[in-house]
Amino acid sequence: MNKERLNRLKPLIGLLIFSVIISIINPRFLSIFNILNVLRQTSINAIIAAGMTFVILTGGIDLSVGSVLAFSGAVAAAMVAAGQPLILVLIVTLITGTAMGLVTGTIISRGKVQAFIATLVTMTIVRGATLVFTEGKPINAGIGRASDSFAWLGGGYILGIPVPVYIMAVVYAIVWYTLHQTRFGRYTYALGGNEEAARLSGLSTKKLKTIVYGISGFLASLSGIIMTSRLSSAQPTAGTGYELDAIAAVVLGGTSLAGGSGRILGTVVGALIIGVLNNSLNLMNVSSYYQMIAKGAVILLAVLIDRKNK
Amino acid sequence: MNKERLNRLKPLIGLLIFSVIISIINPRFLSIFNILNVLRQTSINAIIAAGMTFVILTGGIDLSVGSVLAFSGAVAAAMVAAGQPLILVLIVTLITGTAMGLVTGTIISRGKVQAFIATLVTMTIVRGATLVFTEGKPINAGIGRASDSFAWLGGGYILGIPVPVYIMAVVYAIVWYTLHQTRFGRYTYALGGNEEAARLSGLSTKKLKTIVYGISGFLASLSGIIMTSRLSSAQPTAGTGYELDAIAAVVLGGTSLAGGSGRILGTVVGALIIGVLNNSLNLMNVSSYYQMIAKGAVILLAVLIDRKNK
Amino acid sequence: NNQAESDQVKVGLLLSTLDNPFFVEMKEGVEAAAIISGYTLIVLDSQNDPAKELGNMEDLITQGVDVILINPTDSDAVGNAIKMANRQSIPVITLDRGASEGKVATHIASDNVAGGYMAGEFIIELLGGTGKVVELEGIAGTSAARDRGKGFNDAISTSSIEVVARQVADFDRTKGLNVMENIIQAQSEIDAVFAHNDEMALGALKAIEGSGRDIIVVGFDANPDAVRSVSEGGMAATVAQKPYDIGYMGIEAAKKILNSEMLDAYIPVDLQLIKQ
Amino acid sequence: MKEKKPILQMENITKDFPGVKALDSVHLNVFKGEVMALLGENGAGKSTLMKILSGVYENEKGSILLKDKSIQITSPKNAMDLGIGIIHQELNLIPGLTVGENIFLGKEPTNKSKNINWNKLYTDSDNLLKRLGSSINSKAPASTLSIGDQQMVEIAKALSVDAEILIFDEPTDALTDREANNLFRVIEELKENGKGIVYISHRLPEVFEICDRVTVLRDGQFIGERAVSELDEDGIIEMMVGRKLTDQIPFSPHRAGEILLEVKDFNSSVSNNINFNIKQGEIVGIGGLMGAGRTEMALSLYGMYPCNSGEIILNGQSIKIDSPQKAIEKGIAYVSEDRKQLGLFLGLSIKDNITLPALKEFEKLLYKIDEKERNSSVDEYINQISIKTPNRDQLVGNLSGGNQQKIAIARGLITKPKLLILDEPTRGVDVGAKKEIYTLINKFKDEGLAILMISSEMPELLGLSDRILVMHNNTITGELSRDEASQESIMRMAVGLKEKVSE
Ligand SMILES: Nc1ncnc2c1ncn2[C@@H]1O[C@H](COP(=O)(O)OP(=O)(O)OP(=O)(O)O)[C@@H](O)[C@H]1O
Ligand SMILES: Nc1ncnc2c1ncn2[C@@H]1O[C@H](COP(=O)(O)OP(=O)(O)OP(=O)(O)O)[C@@H](O)[C@H]1O
Ligand SMILES: O[C@@H]1[C@H](O)[C@H](O)CO[C@H]1O
Ligand SMILES: [Mg+2]
Ligand SMILES: [Mg+2]
Repeated sequence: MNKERLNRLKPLIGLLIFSVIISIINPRFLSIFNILNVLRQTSINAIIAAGMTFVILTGGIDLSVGSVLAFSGAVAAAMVAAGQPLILVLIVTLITGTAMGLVTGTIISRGKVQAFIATLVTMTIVRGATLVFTEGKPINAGIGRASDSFAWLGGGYILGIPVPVYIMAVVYAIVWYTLHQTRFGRYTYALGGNEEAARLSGLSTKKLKTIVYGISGFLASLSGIIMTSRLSSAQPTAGTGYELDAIAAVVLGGTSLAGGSGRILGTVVGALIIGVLNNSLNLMNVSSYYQMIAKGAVILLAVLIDRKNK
Repeated sequence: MNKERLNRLKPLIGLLIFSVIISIINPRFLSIFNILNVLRQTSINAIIAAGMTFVILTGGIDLSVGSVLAFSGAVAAAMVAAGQPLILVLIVTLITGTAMGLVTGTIISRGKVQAFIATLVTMTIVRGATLVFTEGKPINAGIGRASDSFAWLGGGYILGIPVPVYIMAVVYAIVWYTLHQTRFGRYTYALGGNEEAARLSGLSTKKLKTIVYGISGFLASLSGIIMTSRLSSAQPTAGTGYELDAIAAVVLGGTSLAGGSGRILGTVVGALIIGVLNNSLNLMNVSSYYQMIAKGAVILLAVLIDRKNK
Repeated sequence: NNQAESDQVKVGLLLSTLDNPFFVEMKEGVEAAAIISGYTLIVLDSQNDPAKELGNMEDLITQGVDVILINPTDSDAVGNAIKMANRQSIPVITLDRGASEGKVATHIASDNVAGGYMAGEFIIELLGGTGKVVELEGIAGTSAARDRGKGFNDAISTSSIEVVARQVADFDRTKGLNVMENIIQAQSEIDAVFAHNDEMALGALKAIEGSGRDIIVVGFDANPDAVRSVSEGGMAATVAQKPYDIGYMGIEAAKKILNSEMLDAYIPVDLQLIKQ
Repeated sequence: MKEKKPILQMENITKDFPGVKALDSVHLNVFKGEVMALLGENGAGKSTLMKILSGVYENEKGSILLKDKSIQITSPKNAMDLGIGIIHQELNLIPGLTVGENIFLGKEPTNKSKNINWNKLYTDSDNLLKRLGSSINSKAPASTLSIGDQQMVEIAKALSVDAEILIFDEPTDALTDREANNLFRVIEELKENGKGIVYISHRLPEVFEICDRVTVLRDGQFIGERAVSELDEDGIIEMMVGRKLTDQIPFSPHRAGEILLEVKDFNSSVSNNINFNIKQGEIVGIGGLMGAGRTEMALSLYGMYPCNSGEIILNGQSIKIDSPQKAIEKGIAYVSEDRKQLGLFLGLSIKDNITLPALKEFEKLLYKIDEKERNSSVDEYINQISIKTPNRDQLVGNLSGGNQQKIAIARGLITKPKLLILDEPTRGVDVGAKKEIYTLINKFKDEGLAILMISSEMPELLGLSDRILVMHNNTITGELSRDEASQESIMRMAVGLKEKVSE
């Protein structure tokens, strides 16, 4: 039991040790301002990764999150620019993202297509749709009567802490509750543990699977809103490659890609590790070529240490 | 048995029907010139996908192929430009690619890191290494005493047929033989079918796994040579995203991402489907945004039909 | 009908990418001019991949085009694609980026090195020849990033301005924002930022606004968002490249070729520093 | 016999798992030309000991002597090279390969050019299977085999190496008597050829049929080694459980009530023309040979295979069951024979495994699951059916096979079904636990539960059932009352002799 608890804390301990090393190299790292920076920068990946955790726990994967983020951002920006009220913008955008996820989920669950392929396909199609929708150009979200309140979502502060950090915290609280305190959470683990047995135990596995991708779509579009709000502009290429960062966060947090085992709080630590890594490599002014190498090496090291002690 | 044979032929039948439709829409499609084009365009993806088939048959995945392709291309170009003889260029480059694959394989088999993560890491690290090696600039392979013979590998013809098409044919012949006539091939299937059972049957599963990634690295670097030769130049960003095309080819060819079942000849058909798709969308003058959508939709359709009849 | 089709001039346009507004504008310039001239236009997107570019070239040749306008993914890598068109005697015009090999009828572009130099000189002027700057670089390995970086660094090497941080932000606004935020943490003193394009510049501007510091931002491209920002006093300046004009002039040059008129080997498109 | 020297000796073998001492200084001897039975309750450590011997676990404490020479066994391959062959308790075939390829995996016959000699591979496979009296096609993909057939292939696989020492870990677990007898014939041959054999089983009559000596383990401890001739069944049980057990298969004379479920002319893709009924408080046994389609029928009723025609009537009402979810809703529960693939979540805790289908019952405000209630419910089952585990949060994958089986049954019961379908309910369960499960089955019967019990174990089938249905070729070929039923009458129907047995 004690050993297991230690195992659970390993990503967190890793993050702390890593942070200490960095703050010795560069004391600025520990400034309040920088810590808030890291948290805000991490929030987008962390929110996507929360949805990805659901998907991966069921043994699936979602490569389409980056495209859904971009499409949602474009929808939000276009609506803001068209002068729609904030609440409508949020509702429509989040429904759009969720619907995209549900469609992907249906392809996987009813069409029996492997998640990797199904989401690869939706990644491509949704990216194409985003380019068609935006005509390949950014959409300015800095005009329209809701533009100020919209901008606050990504750029505002409450008590000196950035709004996206609150959003991230709320998302994780809800996700944690869902995974660990509700029936749906248990079903998610069961589905990933043994799909056939889950079906024989009377779970509607298809519905569950579909919903899980819906959640991922919802959170990807929430991230799209935050990102678009921060930039006051929706980029057609936004989110490209984000799926990989999200997957890395989930795995660094100790969730197995095979499904059925993992922890949501690990994921937020995983996202923070990646965020701290990006931030510190920038602070240390490491050239971008070497940044890639360093980032890869740190992730590998973390995963290897994690494996070793198991 | 008959039904199974039909199932095996399905990708091929799909390809043929598809080709007929396209040639009705645009008769230019069937010109010898265009067919040779498609074959040559397909060869790079097809060769990568051959290696990917091994990896996927064992239940793994290799996201690093694009980076290995780029690094190998850079090594080859630098050696050609430095005036090295062709044979040395080839040997060193192929060994480099194979070694990279073997390292990745070792991380997976000995380090017990999931293939997705391990190859994601090597994808990043090797891309970084390529940028460091090339200093972010293309390397010209059009100078040096071997430059002409080097250029022939990607751009030459034998009896009117492009050299890369021969290389692709030889690769597939050897891979087919290995998979279906040798013990190594059977072990590849066994490993993917049930790793624990393979181990209990006395197979050295770790060694097998490592080798499989070595093969993938070898073939990725062979593709890197062909590409660099065709362009007479090595690009630091070459091959970005190629892993997805290769995986799509393997899956379209009927190999399961779960490992243990599939056919190498399906893979070449899968690669051709993608090649024909790219070519025909261009010939039909479909705008590039809609090409993404169309490509995604066709792949989805193909996979859905494949699932349906099983 | 058939007659009309074979009469119509077919122009092929190969673009390095279409997911960047710069090239979308270039395409729109080509399209506008093609409509006026009554040309059929075939547009293909190389998605920043020279191998795809080569395949696209083959597909264009299969279509039997009369002229090819190409915006190369990379000046070196495009050589064999151009030679391929040369073998079929199809005239080739390069846009925005040149080709180091192959026969090209003309090259229409603004000079990226000169643009980078222009930005450098502007910053020297504003800072009075001394200060600390940050350079946000474009996608590693692209010629635009290389050339602009070269021009800029050549310019400031004549002054006592020092580059205190140089980071890649991939021509991307979000990355520009994040990277700049981090740099601001590391550097207590920054006077100016030069970004290889406006997307990154606009991202950096967001970061600077958030930090409350006073830093000059200079971008590249003069895209609509950036021009607006300059006019509102956000960004200090942007180097205008006029991609629409580049595209439009491409078709005009093609028309001359088809009429067997003489063309200069290089048709420069003015760069212009847009400032308040 | 006493002074005979063992060819293999395992001495002081100790093995720890996190939280469990699986083996504590255990001994085992294997003699040339003899069968050593290795007995003990579920979780006693039998499989663990054999995994050490076959190289699955390495570097454990203790020593192994092969023909008086101390050896280190470092890997499965190494064990094979040393002449040790094993059939593991859990089936381990590779679904994508053919039967023949599975049998010769890792030791394929090759021809001069190092290619696989396919002809030899398949002829040799056919011969091995024939020797076992099996008619499996060696070119069929392993994925199409039933559990029993898979077990036969595993046996063939172990026989394909000419091992000096052969280990059988519950080989008859999934076999019916006919296949089991074929296996025993082969084991006799092996004995005559001077092989040393270790035989693990929970079916005690088999021990008297083929074994020469027994070694008994209890809780990872070595209890003793005896000659079979010195012992009787009760003696063995006493060594195993440390106390006397009586009345192994208790029958409850409880009188059945109203008809609960009636199946009329039911057809699905895997079952033909099924007709039967079952009453409340009744145990209906289903007998048949391997591959008779019993599992398929059960799964059809459970909604896994769609009903093509016919009717299911529950409590007088015609119902439609198109998914397991629906079946559970209607009060039907099914406990699978294939616990690894279809039954359990090996990576989840005991608690989750048991409560999964009934989670809704524990839901409180804001969909929160009441963990206290859930814990006490789980603990009740752990006590009631004696699941041997350190705690309810233990991963099911870490439990012994028998304990896993009990978890599967507990899960079937937690939905409080009206009809419980048990498919080989005591597969791999030890004598003590078997008795507990029987008692439990009877208890539920007394409470009015209808129980449909598929079983390949004759004593179990004959001992517990009120009535017995016999299947052959995916249909029911006959019905026997408790009084009519006997091993012979069941076998006759099972091979398809459809005759009226009774008068
Ligand atoms: N991988 C493992 N991790 C943790 N505990 C284990 C593991 N494998 C077995 N055990 C524990 O070791 C003990 C012995 O298990 P083993 O499988 O050897 O029992 P067995 O005698 O073969 O039982 P059965 O008759 O049920 O097959 C059990 O308590 C089991 O829970
Ligand atoms: N996945 C499958 N694909 C093809 N055939 C199968 C499959 N599973 C089972 N079968 C076949 O269906 C028939 C019935 O299977 P099964 O052996 O499970 O029946 P059973 O009467 O339940 O036997 P058991 O005594 O093993 O429970 C067998 O002939 C078997 O080979
Ligand atoms: O000139 C263009 C634009 O500046 C773009 O932003 C990046 O690519 C360059 O080639
Ligand atoms: Mg056991
Ligand atoms: Mg059965």
